[in-house]
Amino acid sequence: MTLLELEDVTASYGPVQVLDGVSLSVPENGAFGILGANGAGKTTTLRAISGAVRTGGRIVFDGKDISGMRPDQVAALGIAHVPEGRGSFGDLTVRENLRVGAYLRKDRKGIDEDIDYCLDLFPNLQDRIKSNASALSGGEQQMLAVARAIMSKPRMLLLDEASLGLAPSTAKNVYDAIRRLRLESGIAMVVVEQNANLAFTVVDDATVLETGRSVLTGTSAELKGMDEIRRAYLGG
Amino acid sequence: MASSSKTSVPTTSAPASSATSSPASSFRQSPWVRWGAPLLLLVGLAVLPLVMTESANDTLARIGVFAVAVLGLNVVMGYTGQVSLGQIFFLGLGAYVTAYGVSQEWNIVLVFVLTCAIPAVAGLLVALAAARLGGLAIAMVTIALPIVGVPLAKRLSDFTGGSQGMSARFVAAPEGSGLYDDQWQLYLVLVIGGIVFLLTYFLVRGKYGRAFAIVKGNENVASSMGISPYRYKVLAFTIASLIGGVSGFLYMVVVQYTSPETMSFGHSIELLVAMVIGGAGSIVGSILGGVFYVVVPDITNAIDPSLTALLQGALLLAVLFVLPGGLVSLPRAVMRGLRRSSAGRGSAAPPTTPSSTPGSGTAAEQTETERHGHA
Amino acid sequence: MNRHFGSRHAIGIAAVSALALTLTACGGGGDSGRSGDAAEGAPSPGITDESVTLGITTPLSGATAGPGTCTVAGVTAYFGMKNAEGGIEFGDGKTRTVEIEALDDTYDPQQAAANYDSLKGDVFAMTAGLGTPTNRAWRDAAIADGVPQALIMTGDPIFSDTDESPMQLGFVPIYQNEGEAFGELLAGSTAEHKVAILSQNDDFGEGYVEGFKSAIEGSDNIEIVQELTYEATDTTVDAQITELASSGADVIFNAMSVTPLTIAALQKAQQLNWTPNWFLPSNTSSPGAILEPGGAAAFPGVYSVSFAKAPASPAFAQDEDVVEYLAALKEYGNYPDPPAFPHCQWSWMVGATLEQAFAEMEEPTRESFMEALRGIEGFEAPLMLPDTSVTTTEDGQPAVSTVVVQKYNGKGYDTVESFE
Amino acid sequence: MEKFVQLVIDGLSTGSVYAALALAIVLVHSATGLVNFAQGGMAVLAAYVAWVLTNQGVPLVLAILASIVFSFLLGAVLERFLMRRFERGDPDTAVVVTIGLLTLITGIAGWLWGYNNQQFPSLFPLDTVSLLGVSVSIRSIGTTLVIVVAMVAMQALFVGTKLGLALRAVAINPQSASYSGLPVERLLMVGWGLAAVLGAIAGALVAPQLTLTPGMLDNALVYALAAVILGGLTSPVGVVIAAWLIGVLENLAAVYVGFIGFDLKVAVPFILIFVVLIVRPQGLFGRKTVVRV
Repeated sequence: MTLLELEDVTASYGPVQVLDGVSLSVPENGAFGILGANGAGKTTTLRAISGAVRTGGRIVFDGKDISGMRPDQVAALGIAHVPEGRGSFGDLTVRENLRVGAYLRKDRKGIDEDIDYCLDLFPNLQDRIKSNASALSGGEQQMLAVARAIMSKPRMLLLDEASLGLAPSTAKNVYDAIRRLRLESGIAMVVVEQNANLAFTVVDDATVLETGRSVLTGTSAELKGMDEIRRAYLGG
Repeated sequence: MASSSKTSVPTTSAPASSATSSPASSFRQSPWVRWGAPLLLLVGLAVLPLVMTESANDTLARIGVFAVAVLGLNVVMGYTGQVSLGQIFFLGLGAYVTAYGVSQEWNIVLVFVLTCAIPAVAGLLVALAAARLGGLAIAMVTIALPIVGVPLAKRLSDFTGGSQGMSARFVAAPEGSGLYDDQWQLYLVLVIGGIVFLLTYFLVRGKYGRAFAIVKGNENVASSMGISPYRYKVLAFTIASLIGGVSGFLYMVVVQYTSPETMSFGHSIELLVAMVIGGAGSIVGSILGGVFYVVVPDITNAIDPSLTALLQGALLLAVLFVLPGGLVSLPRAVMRGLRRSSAGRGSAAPPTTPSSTPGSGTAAEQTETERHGHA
Repeated sequence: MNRHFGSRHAIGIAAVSALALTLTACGGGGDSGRSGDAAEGAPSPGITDESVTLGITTPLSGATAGPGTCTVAGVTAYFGMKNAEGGIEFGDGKTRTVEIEALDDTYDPQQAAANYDSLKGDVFAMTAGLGTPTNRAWRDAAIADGVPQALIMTGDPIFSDTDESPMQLGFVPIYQNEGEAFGELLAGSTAEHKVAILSQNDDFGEGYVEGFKSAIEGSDNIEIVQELTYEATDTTVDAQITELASSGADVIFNAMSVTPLTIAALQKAQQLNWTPNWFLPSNTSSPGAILEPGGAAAFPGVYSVSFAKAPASPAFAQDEDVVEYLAALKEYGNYPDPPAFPHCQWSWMVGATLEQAFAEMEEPTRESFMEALRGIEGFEAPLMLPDTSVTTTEDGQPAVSTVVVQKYNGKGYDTVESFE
Repeated sequence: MEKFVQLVIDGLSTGSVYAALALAIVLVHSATGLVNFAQGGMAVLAAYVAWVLTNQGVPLVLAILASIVFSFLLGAVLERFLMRRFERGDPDTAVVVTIGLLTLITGIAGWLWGYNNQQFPSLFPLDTVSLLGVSVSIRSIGTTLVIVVAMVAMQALFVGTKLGLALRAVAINPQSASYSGLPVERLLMVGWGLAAVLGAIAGALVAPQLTLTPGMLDNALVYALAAVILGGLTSPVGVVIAAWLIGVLENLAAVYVGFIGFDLKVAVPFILIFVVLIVRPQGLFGRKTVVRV
């Protein structure tokens, strides 16, 4: 059962065309990777799904056409976006950040339980629960961003460059937690990564974007086996 | 300003590589145009004072005064990103130094040098302390300059003439020049102001300008590149103060009178408005800002003197609403409008999410610049 | 980062459009002849056989817009009324209507000078504008251009000095006169007095204090116990009043020109149970706008100096001058409410005084006008109080230099001869 | 000693005037990340609305309530139709827009109601009570109490409620907030509306003392801004305390520090700001923000 489907999606900033017909589909409980160089349109694809850029083409989530919706409306349908650069609320504490993540929910008890779950998933945040987000390290901010997204109890997570600017060991920690989250919750994911090695630890299928269009799509195993992928994205 | 970089980068990044340049830019590269256009401008400016009416000369001279003041503000704010609400103080200081020097019958060249030096030193001292702060804090320290400057000027009445102010008529046209006073004054403004603009143009294009831009963009990045944000903030503030002092000299050339009212807080705010309306971080924008500062009160007075505040506010909002990048972005906005209307092609698919990007065009481009908490 | 210099032609376009803007903005001024090329005896600019145009630059917006608006309203109302009656008869036998061109200078000297520059080619004379720095800014230029700067609203003495200011004449009493008048009254008192001074930190306040001090010099019964200042931009003078109250003074000489601060000062003193005799200048002593809200009846005596009838005072409610004036203000002055500032009255008197000068002016020239303006003696302008008059023949004095001291009676003012 | 206490009390009362305006500035800053120079102008407009209603015979309290409703709508409308265009652009431009708004509003007030000083009826009587041996007017006490209530309410809103949290989140990072499902545009309108409401209360409180004119709050604006910076931009309690501090220290410096005097006392808050910011860049009570690359 397909949860998210993009059909020939286009987008542009002013006169500059950024997406030139991207198509992909993610099944329920699936995880899909988007690989590609800087400026290939990876981030814009996620922004297109969230409704943060104007788009052409069709975006269908759970059988419903969501193109044209505002980001908050998209979020209300159950898509949580972890933006590039983490998007933390610097002047809010860690706990407040998590509460903002749960803005759409009304079940107080469930919220408290999920905060506990997040702190279990990211034990580093436990000690910093009263700190301002801006006082966290880069890795902790990334964990907070993922945790904030979880707090909305989404059906799908959009994860943008979660390893960017992190030390390799920290990045691995983050991805370990994401994998655990996927196993335990079954949330579907679209993962944008430059570091394909990390992405492949989580995703089942992936596509490679070049200048705004998909040039290659396949399963993780297929892609990992390809020479050009290995050279360009796997550092070997 | 994020929008502007996208469209104009190609023209600036490779001015030398004429091989790839478009016909339009090769037209600009032709030596006739390269040298002819500025020369024509120069000749135009040299002739203009002789043919215009007295009141037009006078208005142009006042535009020159405030264009220089706005230019100074641009150095510290438009180019270096430090909010200064005190620029008018340096204009006032320069005007007082000039008035005092003239009243003591000092040599006018010495007076001019002092008019540059004293505000620059004052600016340096303020900056040494204030540049440690950032963001709104530096704005508040600079706000204090006009606020404290006005009562200070009254208290130092031995030098300033107190609240009655000082007159200095020292710029009568020289005997035998055959010029009227207004023509001579305008020439002085054009020459001195022109030199200041030229020097600033080279400054902001050169390595200092690049450093200013990096400091403006991100101080942490600047530090990591070995550029001391503190040093460059102090430098920018000092230069801005010096230019402010020069504008004060020109103020005395044109207005020939100064009083504490000259440096009141309201005028400092008006300079800031003029800078943004003209176009922040732009040499041409500084001139347009000067035009706005001087011409708008005249226009609103001509429409209805009892409604000047209402009309000025409405005009300001209207200009920024249409041109958030300031008047200097008008040609670009027009070009964009033309391109959009002529090319109704479907490259950009029909906008299907109008609500997520309010305000159409510019806002759409600016979605890239996210606001972060004040650092 | 050099993006703004990308296109050279942009600079050119901008410069040209800037010039175009400028020229259109100035185009209205027409061919303003350069100063000094008028031939002898030929009519000056701004006057024809049918009409004469007067210029005003005054604050019409910003902090001083209240009194500034009044300086235009009064004189506009006066000549509006006269024009409706057919115009004014000039000394050269012609009857002319009088047009007013007023511009807003927001109390900015630079803008005032600019306004003068744009008006000087079109107007016969400048008049009635409010403010010391704003009038000083173009005083020299007016002298050089030979443009009269007549009957302006500033108590700065320089405008009444014929040598220094040949083309100028102030209208209202110089500040020193007003301070002096009260000082003389106090010096004549039989009792001992301790005086506290609170003055505005500018030439207005200084002038008042100077005049007051010169009048009490040598009087044994007067002692100044404390002297403080405030800024016109202050939001409160509570601290000053508190400090002065502790000085134990029984008289406060309060040279204040800001309406809300004057009210607040009166209220604060009452809260502190300090009820001295109070002196207020002519421009902040309106019974309706200041003394009543300030609760001035609580003080043993509130004194002011004046030369104009206060329209809000019940004593003058039926006065012919006042009735005519208020009606004209409403009809021709665009000022529907009774004004809170005396400047409206003064500006009305400026109109009447100008009419006197016009009647004596034998040639339609600025020189002839200045001569006529300086020849008025003992003219009792409408709205003037008994014992005051317009006299322009005395060098060093403005058109109105006589004031009477008045005491608040709970509703309006009574003229007083001695301090009790 | 009595004089000293009286000066302190006077300073608190003056500080409350600055605090009223400063709170509104903090509210709009917390909710939109913008310093709104037009805040005072909007408050004056609200006061005029109340004044016009009282002249029509409407009881004062009802007139003020009506002006509060008017202000909420005004704030929301201004955000929706004017400020929204600038909210994601250059912050300097947005600030200049608020300056233009201030000029426009002042001009409109002058056009509609002239520049005469108008008497605005006071909610509290002008009678005085004796406190610690010095006299304090009931009006001052009332004003101060209302400010304190407003301050506590605001603090509670920001720290204790979901709406307050959402407003702050939107101000800090609107993009991220919308990804979390926050209706950013509606929240910005609400933020402006609430700030205008606070401004309306401030206007009604200080109008009796300053007398109603189009530029009534222009001079207070600079002090309010100083209090906002000194208090730390994000803390309602901080800015109120800062405003009081400014009012009191100004008075004391003018009276007890000879060379400052009443003419240069305006320098005191700025020297204070400077010293405080060197030591604590986040202001007296602001939360610490550490920036990492």
